[in-house]
This record gives sequence, structure tokens and C-alpha cells, in this order.
Amino acid sequence: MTTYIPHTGEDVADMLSFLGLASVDDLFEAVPDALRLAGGLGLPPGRGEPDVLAELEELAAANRARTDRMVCFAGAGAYDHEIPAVTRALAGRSEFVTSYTPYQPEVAQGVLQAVFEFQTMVARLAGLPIANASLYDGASAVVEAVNLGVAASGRPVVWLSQGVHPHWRATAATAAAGTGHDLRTFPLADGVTAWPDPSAPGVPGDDPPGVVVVAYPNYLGCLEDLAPARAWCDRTGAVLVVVADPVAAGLLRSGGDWGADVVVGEGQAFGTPLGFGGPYLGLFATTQDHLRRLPGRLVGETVDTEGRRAYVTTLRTREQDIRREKATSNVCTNQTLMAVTAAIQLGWLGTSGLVELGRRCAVATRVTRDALLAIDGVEPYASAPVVREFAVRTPVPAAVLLERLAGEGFLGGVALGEEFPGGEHALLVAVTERRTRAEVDAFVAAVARAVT
Amino acid sequence: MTTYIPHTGEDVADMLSFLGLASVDDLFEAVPDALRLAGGLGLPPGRGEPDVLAELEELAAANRARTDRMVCFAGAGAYDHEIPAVTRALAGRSEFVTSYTPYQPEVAQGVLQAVFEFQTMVARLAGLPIANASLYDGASAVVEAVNLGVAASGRPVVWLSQGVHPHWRATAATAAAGTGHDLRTFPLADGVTAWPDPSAPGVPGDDPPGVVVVAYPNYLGCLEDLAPARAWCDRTGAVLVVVADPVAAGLLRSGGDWGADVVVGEGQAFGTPLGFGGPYLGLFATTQDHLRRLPGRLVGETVDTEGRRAYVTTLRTREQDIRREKATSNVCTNQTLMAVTAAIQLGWLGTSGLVELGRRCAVATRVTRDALLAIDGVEPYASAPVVREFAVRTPVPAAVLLERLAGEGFLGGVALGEEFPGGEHALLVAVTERRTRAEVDAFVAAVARAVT
Amino acid sequence: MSAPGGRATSAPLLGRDEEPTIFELSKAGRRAWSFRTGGFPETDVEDLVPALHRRPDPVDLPEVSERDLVAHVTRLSSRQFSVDLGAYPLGSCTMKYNPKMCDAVAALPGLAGVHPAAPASTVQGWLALLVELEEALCAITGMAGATLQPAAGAAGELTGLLLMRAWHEAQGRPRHTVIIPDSAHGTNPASVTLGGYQVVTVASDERGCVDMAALHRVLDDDVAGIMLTNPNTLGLFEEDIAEIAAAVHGVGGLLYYDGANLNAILGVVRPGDMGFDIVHMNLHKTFATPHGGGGPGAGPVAVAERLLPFLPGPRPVRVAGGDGDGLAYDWQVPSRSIGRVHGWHGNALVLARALAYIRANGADGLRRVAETAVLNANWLRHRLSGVLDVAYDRPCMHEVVFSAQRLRRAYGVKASDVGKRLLEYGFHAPTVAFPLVVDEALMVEPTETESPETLEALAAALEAIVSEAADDASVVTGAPTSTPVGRVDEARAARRLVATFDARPPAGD
Amino acid sequence: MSAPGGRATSAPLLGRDEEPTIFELSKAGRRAWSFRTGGFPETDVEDLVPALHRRPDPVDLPEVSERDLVAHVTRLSSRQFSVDLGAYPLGSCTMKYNPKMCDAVAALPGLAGVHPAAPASTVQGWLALLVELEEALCAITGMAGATLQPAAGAAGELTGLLLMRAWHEAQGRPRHTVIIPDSAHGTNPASVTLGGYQVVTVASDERGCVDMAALHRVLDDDVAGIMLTNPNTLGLFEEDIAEIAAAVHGVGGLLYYDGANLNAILGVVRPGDMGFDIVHMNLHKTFATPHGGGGPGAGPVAVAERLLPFLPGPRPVRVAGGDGDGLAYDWQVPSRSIGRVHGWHGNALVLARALAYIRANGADGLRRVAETAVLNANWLRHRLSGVLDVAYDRPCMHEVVFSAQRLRRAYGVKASDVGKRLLEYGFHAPTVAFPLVVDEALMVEPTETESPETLEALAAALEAIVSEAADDASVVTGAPTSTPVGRVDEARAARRLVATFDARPPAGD
Ligand SMILES: Cc1ncc(COP(=O)(O)O)c(C=O)c1O
Ligand SMILES: Cc1ncc(COP(=O)(O)O)c(C=O)c1O
Repeated sequence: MTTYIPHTGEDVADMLSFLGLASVDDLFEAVPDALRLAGGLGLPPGRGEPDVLAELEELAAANRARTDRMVCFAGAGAYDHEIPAVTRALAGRSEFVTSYTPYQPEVAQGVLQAVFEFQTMVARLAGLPIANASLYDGASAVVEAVNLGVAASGRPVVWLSQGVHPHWRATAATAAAGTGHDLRTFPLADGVTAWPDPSAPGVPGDDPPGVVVVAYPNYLGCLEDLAPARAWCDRTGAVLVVVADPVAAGLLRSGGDWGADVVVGEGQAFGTPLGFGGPYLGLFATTQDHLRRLPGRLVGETVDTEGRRAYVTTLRTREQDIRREKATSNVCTNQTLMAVTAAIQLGWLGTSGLVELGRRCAVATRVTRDALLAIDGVEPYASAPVVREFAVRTPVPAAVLLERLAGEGFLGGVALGEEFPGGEHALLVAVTERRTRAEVDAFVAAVARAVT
Repeated sequence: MTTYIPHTGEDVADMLSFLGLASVDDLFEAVPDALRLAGGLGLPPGRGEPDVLAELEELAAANRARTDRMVCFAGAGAYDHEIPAVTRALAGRSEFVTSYTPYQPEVAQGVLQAVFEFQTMVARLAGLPIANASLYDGASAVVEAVNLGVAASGRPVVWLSQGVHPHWRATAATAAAGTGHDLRTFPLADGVTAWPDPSAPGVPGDDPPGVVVVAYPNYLGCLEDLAPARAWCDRTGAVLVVVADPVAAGLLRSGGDWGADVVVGEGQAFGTPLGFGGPYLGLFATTQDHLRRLPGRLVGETVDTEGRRAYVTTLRTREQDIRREKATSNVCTNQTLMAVTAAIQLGWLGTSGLVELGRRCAVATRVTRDALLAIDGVEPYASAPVVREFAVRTPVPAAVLLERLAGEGFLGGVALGEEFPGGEHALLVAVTERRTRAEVDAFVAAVARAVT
Repeated sequence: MSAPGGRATSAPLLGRDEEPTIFELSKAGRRAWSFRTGGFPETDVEDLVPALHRRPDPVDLPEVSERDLVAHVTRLSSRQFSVDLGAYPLGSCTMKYNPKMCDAVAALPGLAGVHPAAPASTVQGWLALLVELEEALCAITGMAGATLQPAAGAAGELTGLLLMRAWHEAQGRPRHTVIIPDSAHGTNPASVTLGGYQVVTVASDERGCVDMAALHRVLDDDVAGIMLTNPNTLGLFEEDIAEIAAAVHGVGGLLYYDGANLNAILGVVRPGDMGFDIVHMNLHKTFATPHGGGGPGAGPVAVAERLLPFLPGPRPVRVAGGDGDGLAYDWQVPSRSIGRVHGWHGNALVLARALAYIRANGADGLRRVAETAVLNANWLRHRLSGVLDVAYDRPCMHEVVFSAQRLRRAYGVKASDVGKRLLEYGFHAPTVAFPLVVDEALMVEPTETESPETLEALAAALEAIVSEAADDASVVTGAPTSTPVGRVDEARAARRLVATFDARPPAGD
Repeated sequence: MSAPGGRATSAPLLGRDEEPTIFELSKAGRRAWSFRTGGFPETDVEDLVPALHRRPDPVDLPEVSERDLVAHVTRLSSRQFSVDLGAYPLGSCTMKYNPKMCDAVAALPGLAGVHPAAPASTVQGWLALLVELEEALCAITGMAGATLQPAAGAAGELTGLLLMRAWHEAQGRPRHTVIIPDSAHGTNPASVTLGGYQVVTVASDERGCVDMAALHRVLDDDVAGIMLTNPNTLGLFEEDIAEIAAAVHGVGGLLYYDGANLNAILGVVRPGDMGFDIVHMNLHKTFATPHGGGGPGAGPVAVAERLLPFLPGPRPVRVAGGDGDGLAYDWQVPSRSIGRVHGWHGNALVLARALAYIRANGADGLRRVAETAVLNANWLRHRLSGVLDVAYDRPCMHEVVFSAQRLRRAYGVKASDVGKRLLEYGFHAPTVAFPLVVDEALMVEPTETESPETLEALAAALEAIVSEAADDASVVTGAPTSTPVGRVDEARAARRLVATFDARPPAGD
């Protein structure tokens, strides 16, 4: 058995005698006998570390879909981007990994400054002045943005583009059961949101939206003009939430530039491994107007008693530990380590690297899309422009196609699924900068074989 | 191309202009034109880190013999022992990895104290009062021990047991071409050294040994009585060098206990990966008498100006950087990181862990040996007691057997080789604590198939 | 006596130089990045992105060499205290040692390199892992099933409240209030609000436990349930838990267990056996997954049988005898699922660490964890009883709450001052200003991974600080002075918000 | 201006608490270890080891918990300066940035997990790697073949000298002396002695180069060869190298190149083209493999065609068209091999890092390394020319040697004092007291990985120290005071040797 407890038998005996107790059981006197667990936990006995590691390695080996064995064309909100050794090494420093929330700033300047740098980078990516210290993931960032928007506008109706990730919309819907927000989804048509026609009579009627949420690029990888969404907000006083891909931000106009009040997104692409979906990194940026409604932690710069620059978590009165039931959000533990990781990775990329990253994804995506569409029976799912991901119609059901491709060593994408018209015969394909021409050619050949 | 150089083109231009130079070529004015390399190095252009990593991964993938793919029964001085995550993580701290030799003790207490702890542990393992800060490997430790012994005794004749690792003896022979030492090897008979009979007339004659070197356990894994070697030293005034396995030291009498003047060994087993043979860790311990002849660096405890405990490299006047041609050795860069690693690993093992490690090796070794000897045609190579390694005679040539076993996923041992009588039909098999009963059973079955 | 885990020398924390931000280290044109050679045609951004969408100027990010990036971040790390450097006797947060073996698990390419949307047939290992973890957590809590999706404790709370809401709605009688003791953590009331409920607070009695009379006063059929931590945030076991459960169940309410303090009772008593219906766990507390400077965590929620149909989905499940596709594990959406509470399946790599920790400890080891955690806390309580006032003078569970009220009255030394001074003794500060029911609270949770020597060093340091307060309070109120920065002006940070480098006032301002 | 790689804040170095030794943290019965479950019978040691051999008592090792081990070692690391924390302008040692990518290479299970005695058929990847590295090193040095066995520079030197000896012996005319300039590193004369030769020292002339007249005086047919570093340890290129080579070859001697300073000339000029016959390289200098606190290194030795038959063996070789066993690579012992110089094949994982570094840089990148290293050194030389005396006032190569002679005479401030004070400015000290030919030498090698900002910060710090020396020398001679320990009593360490914990005098002594 492995134990991480220092105490020897003698230690325990000495301590018990100091307490005047006869046995460790006496420590639990307050626990009523009737409730105590008889017979111990129904779990196997402890094992040595090497055995445990071997067990987990066996489980890991049972995953065929792993980027070191299968070439990954799956995206849908989780991307196979380069994670250089330097990011891994630095983000793995145990001072970052094993520290607590930086509530004692005098001994936490490392994490605080890294998060301050992260906030600055996220704000710049978003084109907005304020960013928080992270949320759980893209989905939770959408939920918090909706909550902020409703609180700011005072109106519980939320218009969502279908282009927002289906899981994130689902998460928002789950949360809405508690908040009572009224979520309404507007479908995509040829890859862009079919918002109501503003000139149509009786729209939006007597329940105008308090929040409008649109994705950029959207779930289908498409770029849509955000002006209509902004126009709806201007008309109704709604808060515009742009769900933006921070990688594409290297090439695309920022949410702020489009007039977003809130920009949210998923930061996994910046140094965090796919990890079967978590831990990831929720990004959240907003304007000064909404500062007091910002969810989650915020790091600010200040000085110490000798006037030296220092960092500290600030505006804590928004937070649940102080504000309790009136807090802007219930988030406490967030995803700090991923935020620190992203700050490192964005430092590694720099201005030119982010552009190059976006450019490489876009080129590889275009080449792959063109080649797939040249296959008989493979058709475009939408015609709007794309930069890293796109959907195609497939002559065989996407699920079947994926199984066939898996057999050939490709994680071929993500099935679009029934929510989207014809989605069961549609595949969402992401092509990151890690894909080479040779991989793409082999993939296209495999798809060609698999669809016939 | 990857560059680790910060300078931008502008930086270079600014610096050149500060120097009043027109181009970087001007920096090399002192290099005669005739000597300058025309046309650049005959090497491929630089590549991005991910490409380089992929290239090296491909080379790595071309190694079939790796402990994550083949079950390892090979030893012969390099062992597949447990390296826990904690040792890897701590020894990988970049403060240890990327620091220089601790010549500025005020900013090097981390490495210095770790080496001080290492020296203490090595001395205790050896049963001698002094240990140095490491040498290159077991082979170099033997060379240095021979040099020390010859210097101390004033006599260049060195008696070596054939039980000393053949490569280490070979390394000593190479060095002897420079020092002029006269190395004489005494063969093993049934696993133990056949030293000359002290009662035979005319032995050792008029060129008595200045150094006697014996291994414990020896290359065949056998334990031999060290009393005869000690007796020869007592008789002749020679220095006794015991080449001891530091893992077996958990079970066996220490070299010091047997009367060794110098104990040397290979420390790879303490936390350093097999790594195709290096970097490894040369261990060197000796008595107070030989302190001024100690090769390599030595860390000592002292105090700072305020009387606080501090560590520093000491007795530097033995070393080449001060003593130059009169130094006790030419060693400068040693294997500090491996010494720090070993200190961590020995801290992880502790008193009980080292015993348990030795015990587990010994049990697994006995079970494996018994099972192999039960195979028709497999015979013992020697009958002396063993604890982690043993040799057997095989009905097919060992090299053939090894190829067959490799095909079944086993690194089956090391061929004893022609130096030992019948050695081409003999296999040296090591069984560490990492081997399980199931692995041993499968191995024995594979051997049984392979020899028939 | 030396104190292995406690004489957290402050060495890494004593630097007095500022570290510039990475933006100040940036120089245009420097570069660290490199990508795979793709072999695709060189194409300009102009040809790839339509003008409408194209960003006019690139995002301004720092441009540094790899060498400078490494130096900067390594130096930042050297300005950061952590469990690996020393003890964190931080109440409610269970800052125990995080085994390195679990880091190795989280780094396995077969776990870390897996896309979350890969077909079930290709991720059988992950599905098995999640199912095994769920089963283990249920065994530990005494519940019937669990969701692993919530990313942290607070997310688990909200999930639990939404389950509560769904259940009541399914019973056809929606309710409006949730009861919370006044000693509860702030996330509880915040989650209750987000769950669409009104908070009803019940006071603690003089024992530090739920005041039963007060509870009975607020119990009615509009009560959806009660949220409790047990042991509670005072480190005290709610001895009346069976009666509480009966009373709440009696009015048709559900019991929610905030698992922040689960470490105290592992293998000793199970929330399910106490009568709880919904239980969240903080894997980053009880199951030793690292806090990462404030996250990630994981907050699985386990429930009683009757709540199973409402669990978030899709859930990983064992397929009896293999399903149609011959899979041993698959995804399944519970029949009346409240829906997703995470973008994917939860903080999966955190979950993998927790399973490794549970397997290493096993049934026997987990009970020893609880025993030793409680032993350590009681030893400290007893050791310091003449030194600091114990808020509730009776045996505690895994943590003990002291009060610095007397120090404040006598010398003007607050709990937070004691905490700041303790930093200079090489320990992290205890939790201060929580729980709210104790004036000048100093909440200490030593955890089972700290040795008796460390506890003694901690006690001696607190003893010394109390003497210092009496001798010269300014030593304590002026602390720390030997940390990378001295006391930080928190008020100014809020007053003059600088939350990004770009918001920094021009130099000289 | 901020200095990314140079404002190595001293943060991690300012702790003033002692860290106890692990022996003091030990408590009998604590334990961190765990092994695989083997499934073998429980057997007592008594039944496994004959009494004659059995150790009476177990080895006394520290017994600590894993948590305490981690805290101890992490705290030790926080008392250690390193390249990752800041600049190391340490002459002759080329303390450049060590790419993290190379760490990843060395950790690959397919490299790290390979047994060195595995049959050649099972280690084709390793053999290919070694052959490719050998080829690259030969291309860089202009030589015909190399051995990768030597574990460090000094081991390479001895190997080279033994090659020299074997060659002369093969020519049937053993010789007895080797010439070394007085500026040479101490390993050179020590290696010469071990090679069985007498050292003949030649002086440097007023240019800092080999005095040609002096050289001609000592050249005779008993000279086996000459060992040179070029650029030499003064950072100066031996401009007469062609003449030197002709002269040494003229008497039948060989030229040995000490590659410690190879960084200066990568891609610019090759030792082979200068006339050298034997070349060692320090991969831990030129090729960025980390120094590890003093090792491991790697010291491959490359030779001219005529020395190939003498190389150590077995050597990894390419098998043209596959050998009998169909192998692409195999081992081969050169016909007149001097034998092994390492227990196995050299410091293989260090060699793998070096190959990765060479591949990343490529031909173009390596030349830029040299150019930038030389540019940096000359910039510093020029920048500090009014501040410190340059030992040889002419353009340097990759390093520059200053002299603090004037400071010593005027204020009693020695070169070593300047170095100690520099630690407090966040830089490692330069090399001091070497080379011996310069009084109060301060040898500075910035390397190419430090930015202009870092160089300026270093220069400014040295400038400040020179002012301090003039204003109040005690600030410099008393330095450092802000490091984990202050100036260390080196004399006492030697006088009262305590080289193990067990040699420590009893407390109070
Ligand atoms: C008692 C209690 N409940 C809930 C939480 C919230 O958990 P998390 O931070 O994981 O969201 C905490 C965390 O500090 C806590 O101490
Ligand atoms: C000029 C010179 N030669 C030789 C050496 C010895 O190299 P190593 O330390 O790798 O044995 C050094 C190392 O400091 C050196 O600077």
C-alpha cells in the first residue's frame, strides 16, 4: 500500500497519549455509533505506486484515439495544437501546480503576476479592456456571460445563435432551469445565423432580448457578419456576447471590434492538452461598464508598503466568499493553472506566432476542404468562409465514416449530429497547424476509400 | 528553423554599429582568410522544434529494446530498477539541471547540500568514512581507484579479479597505456576469483601488487569471500579496492567491513534510467588515509560569515584546476545531477526500502534461476551464491537465444561472451524488483521454447 | 526538533526585486515559436480571410526569446509559495501533499492526448476510468450514482441544487427555499441563488452546530432542502445529523452534503448513511489533486437512488455484456437528465489523478487518511489551547478554528496579522475571516500529510507570534517584511483598478 | 531598460534559514518507497544471503515521508541559482540556455528505457542516432571520425592523448612531451600526465597568444604534440595557428584541439582546417546540454583520417547495404583501437540532446550561434572598456578577460570580490582566478542566448560595482549578504574537513 502519511505507529501512539485518548476510534466520538461505517469501505486495499501506475497505464492503453497514435482532425471546441516542451516544463513548475488560490499575495506574486499577464493577453485578444482570471471552460463562460447580460439588461430573454457550440448551449439551458432565463435559439442557414428580420413587423415584440449570443467562428467553423447581432442589441438595448475562438483571433477582427459587450471563449488551444475534455480554460472579457458584474476572480496591480509593484486579487466584494447569495457568480476554484499555462503559451507565440498559427491553420484547412470536396459524394455543408474548421456532407452516416477512419488511424472529425439538418450525414473537420500535407493527403485518401 | 538567440536584425545592427563594424564577418578578422570555411557547414538547415522532436521520436521508435515494450532481464552493470515519479520530478527541477558547478557557494547551496547528503549516503553504503561527489561511471571509478592505489602503494602492479566488469577492466587497460600500470587479471573459477595460493613458493615474487581489485558481487552475480583478497593486501601492503554493487549493499557486508581501502561502484541503479549506458554515476569512497589522493570534487560543511551552516567544494588543491599536472585526477565536469538524483532516490528508499529492494531482487532472482535450471539443457554456470544476477549455460549460443527472446518481447539477458570459458553458450540474467512472477513465468516459458 | 514539512524555509519568497511583466521584456521581432513543417503552400492572410473579417493589426502579444520566457516564468515561480515548499495549514481547503505519481498519470499520452469527442469505441479506457471513479466515489459516500461533470465544488453545488429542483418539479411540487447554516461557505448561498432558490439561514448554537430549535422553526413545505457540511466549517461534527435528516425529509426536503470536509470522515461514516441525498466532493481537497494556484478542481456530485434519473448526461456507463457494437462502456443520457453542466465530461485529467490516489490508498488507506487528519487537528488544538482561544472548546474533526479576538482587543493584532506574520515563519497563513460566525477566526487544517514535527513547528511559531503581539505588536501588524513584497495595499487595488498591463497609469503617475 | 535574461532577480536566493539535512529530517519507520507487487514468496533475508555475506545491520539511510522528501528537495532547489533563473556570464564554461525540447528528447521512453547491452538488432534507433551525431560533429570540426565515449571534456583530453600515444607508438617512435600554453585550462596538464607525458609549458606573448619564438625553442622530436584551445582561454584567436600546425607537424607531433571554446567558431572555421589532428568537444558547452550542477557532460573526440584505426571501440557504424544479419547499423572495433574509455557507449542521453540541438540549429543556425556569441562578447568588451581593464586590448572572440588588478591595488577589491558582489545584482559571477596568466582575471562569456538588454544590465552592474569599490570597498568585499548564505569560510572547510554528515562534530563543538 502506498501512504502519503508521515506518521509512524509510535507517532500516533504519542499523539493519542498527549490527547489522553486510547485509540484513534476515540477521535470520532462525535460520530453517532449508528451511523458509523461497519466493515470498511467497499474498495480494494491500497496498492503500491508502481501497481497503480501500471493500472492507469493499462486504461490509457485502451484508448485508441490518442494523438500519438491517431492523426487528429477532430475539433468542435477542442483542438490538437502544438504544446512545446517549454510550455509543459514551465507550467509544470510545482510552485504553480501545488499552490493555493493567491489569497496571501505576499507569498503568491508568482501566480498573481502570471494571471495579471494572462488577463492582459485575453483582453487584447478580445479587444476589450477587462478580462477575468478564468472560468471553468467555454461552456461556463457562456453561462456566466448570459447571467451578466440578463443582470445588466434586466431582461431574461436570451437570443442564442445555433452557431454557439451545442454543448455550451446545453449547459446554458441547464443553468437556465435555475435562473429562469428564457433561452431562444436561432438556427443557422448555410452556416450563418438566421436572426429575425429587423424590418419584419412585430419583431421582437414585447419580450425583446436582454442578451444576444453569437459565435465567431461558429460551430460549423463559419465566419459570419456580426453586424446584424450588434444591430439587434442596439435596437433592444441587449448585451452582445461574442463567443470567439481565441486562436482565430490572430486573424479575425476581435469581438470588441465588432462591438461586443462580452467576449467569451475556450482557451484550451493555448497549451492545454486535449485531456478528454478537461481541465480546460474559460475566457471572459468585458467592458468597464460591466466591471462590477464580472464573474470570478480578478487580479489587479497595486503596491506594497514600500511602494513596490505588487499584485492582488481585487474587487473581491463581487465574489461569493464575501457577497454570498448576492455574488455575481458562485465560482470559487477556477482554472488558474490553465490560465498560467495560456499566458506562457501566448508568450511563446507572441504577436508573430499567433498570426502564423492562424495562417497555418487556415491554409491547411483550405487545402483539406478542397481535397475532401473533390471526393465523389462529399459536399459542402455550408458556403460561408472558414479558417480552421468546416463541415461537409458525407454519403455514408458520419458515425460510420468515423469508425472506418479510426480503423485507418484517423480521428476523422466530429459527427455534426441530429440537431443540425442532415447532420447525421455531416462531418465537422478541424485542421490545425500540427497537420502536415502528408497527413492530409493520407486522410483524404482514407475518406475517399471509406465513403465508397 | 529554431533559434535560441534573442537578437533581432535590428539588435545585431545596433551592436555592430556600436562596435564600428560593418558586418558580422568583421568580428572574425583574427581568423585568417585561408582557414575560413567556405560554403558553410555540411549539415542540413535548421528545423523547427516539432520537426526535430519528430525525427528523434522516430529514432527512438526504431529501438525495440525498451523497457516499456520489452521485459528486461539484462543487467551486467545496468539495471532496470524502479524510478518513482517523485525522483523524476525532483531531480528534474531546473535549478539542478541547468546550474553550473557550485564554485560560487553562496548561490549554490542547493546542489552543494544535496551532494553533501549524497556523499554521506555513499560513505555509509561503502562502510567507509569519505566519498567524493561522483565520477563518470563505474568504469572510471575503477580507473581512479587503481590510480589512487598505485600512488598510495608506490607500486604499479595491479591485480584484478576477472569478476570485475569486463568493460571496466578494459577501460582500466586503456588508461594503463598512459599511466604505465601493469594490470594482471586473475580468472574466475566456478564464480570466484582464483587468486594465487599464498602458500605457493615464489608468490608474489619480486613484483608484488600495489593494488588488488575485486568485485562484490562479481560480474557473474556471484558473492565471493573477500578475505583472500584482503589477506593478499595485508601480505603485500597493497591497497584493496572493492567494486561493490550499491543495491546489493542493502543485504551484503559493506566493502569497508571486508577491509576495503577503496570502494567503488556504479550508482545508476539509484534513480538514473538505463539510457543506453549513460549518463551514469561513478561512486568512490575511501578511508581518511587516502583523503589527499581522492579524485574528483568533494563537498564539505563549513559556516558563512554569520556562522550559519554552509557547504562548499573543498580540498580543491587536489584538483586539476589548481594542481594542474600534479592533480590527483583530471576529472573536472563529473556527474553531479546523477549524484543529486541518487541522493533523492536513497532518501525515497530509506533504510527499510534498501533492504526490501535487495530482498525482492534476491527472491525474484532465486525463483528465476531455479526455474531456468529446470529447463532441459540449461545448466548453472557457477555455483557460488547470487543475489540479483546469475549466469547459466545454454544449449544454443546465447546470441541466438537473445534474438529469439527479443522476438517474444524479452530482453533476455547479456551474453557472457568469449572472455569467459564457454561464455558464448552462457547467458547472464538479472532479475530486479520490477519483475513480477507473471513476467518471470512467461520468460522461463519463452526460454524453454527458444532452447529446443 | 526539525520540522520536515513545516520548516518551509521562506527562501524562495525573500526576493525583494520586482520582476518586470512579460510586456516589459518584449522586443518586437523576438521569437520563441516554431511549428511543424506542414508542406502547405505559402499563402497570405489576405487570401485566406475575407476583408470583412480580417483583423487590421495583429494582436499585440509579448515578443520574447525562449530563453527570456523561461527566465521570466521561472523567476515568477520563485516568488510563489506552494505545498511542495512547505505546509499550508489552511482551513476548509485541505492543502495536502499532491503525489507526484498522479502527475505522471495525468501526463500519460493515452490519457492526455485523447480528444473528448472521439467515438466511444476509441476511448474505452477513458470510459472505464470514469466509471471506476464514479463507483469508488459512490462507495466512499454511500450513494447510488454520480456525475463527474462539475468542474469544482461550486459547480457541484449548483448541479446539486438543479437536481433538487428537478426532483421537486418531478414530484409536482416546486419549492422555494433552501436552508443553510450561518457557518456555511459563501459558495453555498451563491449557488442557492443560482439554483433559483431563496436562502434561509439557520444560526449555529453554542456548540457550533445547527441549532435544532431554529431549524425546526424554518422547516416547512416550501423548503426544497438543506445544505450542510459535516463536519461543518468549524471542524465540528453535526451530531444531530440523523435528527436533521429526519426533520428535513419529514417536510419533503432533500439533504445536500457539501463535501469540502469529506477528508475528515473517509471510511468512518458516509454521507449517504447520514441521510444525505446529494453529495458533492472536492477532488482537489479530499483526493489530493493539486490546487494549481486556484484551480483546476473537480466537483463530482453523487446522489441517492431516487435522483439517478436526473443526473447530468451523457454519463459513462458499463454496458452489461457489451452493447450492440460490442462495447464494454458507452455514453448514456439519464431519462430525466437536467442536462449538461460542463462543455465535455468534466475535468477529466483531474478525475484520473483522483482515481490513482484512491487506488493507491485503498479502503484501508483512506480511513487512515481521515484518522490522521483528525488526529493532527486535535493534537494542534490541544497543543495550542493555552496559547490561542479555541472558538469551540471541544474535540474537533479535521480542522480547528481559533479566535484572535483577545489579541485584537489587547494589542490590536488581528487574525489576519497573525496569518501574515506566520508567513515569515515559513508557513502559509491559516484561513482568516471565515467562518463568519467566529470573530477573528483562524481556521487551521493541518491535513494528514504533515508530520508531528511540522505540527510542533507550527504550534511553536504561533506561540512565538502571540508573545510578539504582547511584546511589540508592530512586529506582527507590520509583517511580513521578508517576503518578495511586503503587505500589499488591497484597498488601492480596488480603488484604482489596474487589471491589465494596458490599464496601468503612465509612468510617473 | 529591463533585462530579460539578466535581471535574474535574486529572489530564490535570499532565504536566510538553514535547510536541515535529510538526516536530521529522518525519523525511523517513516517511508516513501513502494514497489510493484511481484507475487514472489515472502522470503527472509537470512534464507537468501549466506551468513558470511550478510550485513549485520541495515545501511542507515534517512527515513522520511514522500511529502517531506519533496519539501526538502524543493527547498534545496530554491537555494540554487541556475541558467533558467538568470544569466551566467561564466568564461570558458559556455553557460548558454538549455532548450527544453532537448529535455523532452532525453525523456523519450524509446531512448531513456534502452539497456546498453541489448543486441544491435534491437537498438537500431540508438545506433543511427550515434552515427548521425558523429557525422555532424565531424562536419562541424572538419574531422574524419569520432568517438562518442568520453563522458566529459577531461575524459576527451585523456582519450586524445592516448590516441596520440598509440599513434606515435604505431609509428615506432614513442615520444615524451606535450606542449601546453600557460593560458591552458588545468585539465590539459592533468590529462597530459595521465597520458604518460611530460608537460612542457609555452608562455603567451604580449598579444595573449602562443609565443612563436618560445614554441620553436621547445619543439623537438620528443614532442608528441601540442594541446591548444582556439580561441584560447583569453578569448583570443591564435592567429598563427597555421604556422603552429606546420611547426608541430614538422617535428612529427600532433595537434590536439581543446574544444571548450568551439562555440566561437561554429561554421566559421574548423579545427580540422586549422591543422588539428585530434579534437574534443564539450557538448555541455557548445551544444547546450545542461551542466546539471557540475555534470553530466559529454566529450566526444574527433580525429583526422590517419588516427581512425586507433579510436576507442566498439564504435557504432553504418553497415553498407546491411550486414549479414540485415542490420543497417552495427558495432565495430577499429583495427588498432586504444580500447574502451567508458563503461558503455558514452553519456548517451547527453549525446541525444546534442543531436537535437544540432538539428534544430542546422548549418545556418550554428553559424549564427558563433556570430552572436562573438558579437555579444565584443559588445561587452567595448561597453566596459572605460570601466574595467581589458587584459588584452583587442577584439575578442566569444569571451573577454578583464583584470581587477587596478581595483585591488587601489581599494583592496579583488576579482573574486567583484564576482561575489555581482551575485547580488542577480548575475552569476564570472570565472575568476583563471586564466592564470592574467592577474585578478574576470573572465566573461556572455554566450549568444543573452539579449542586448541583459548585456547592458550586466555592464551596468559591473559599472556600479566599480563605483562602489571606490566609494566604500566594504560593500564589495563584504558581499554577498542577501544570498541564502553569506560568504562561505572555505579555509575552515578544508582545515576541519566535514565531508559527510557523520563527520560533523557533535553539537556545541
Ligand atoms: C466548505 C466549502 N464549500 C464549498 C467550497 C467551494 O469549492 P470550490 O472552490 O471547489 O468551488 C469550498 C472551497 O473553498 C469550501 O471550503
Ligand atoms: C578550456 C577548457 N578545457 C577543458 C575543460 C574540461 O572540460 P570538462 O569539464 O568537460 O571535463 C574545460 C572546462 O571547464 C575548459 O574550460
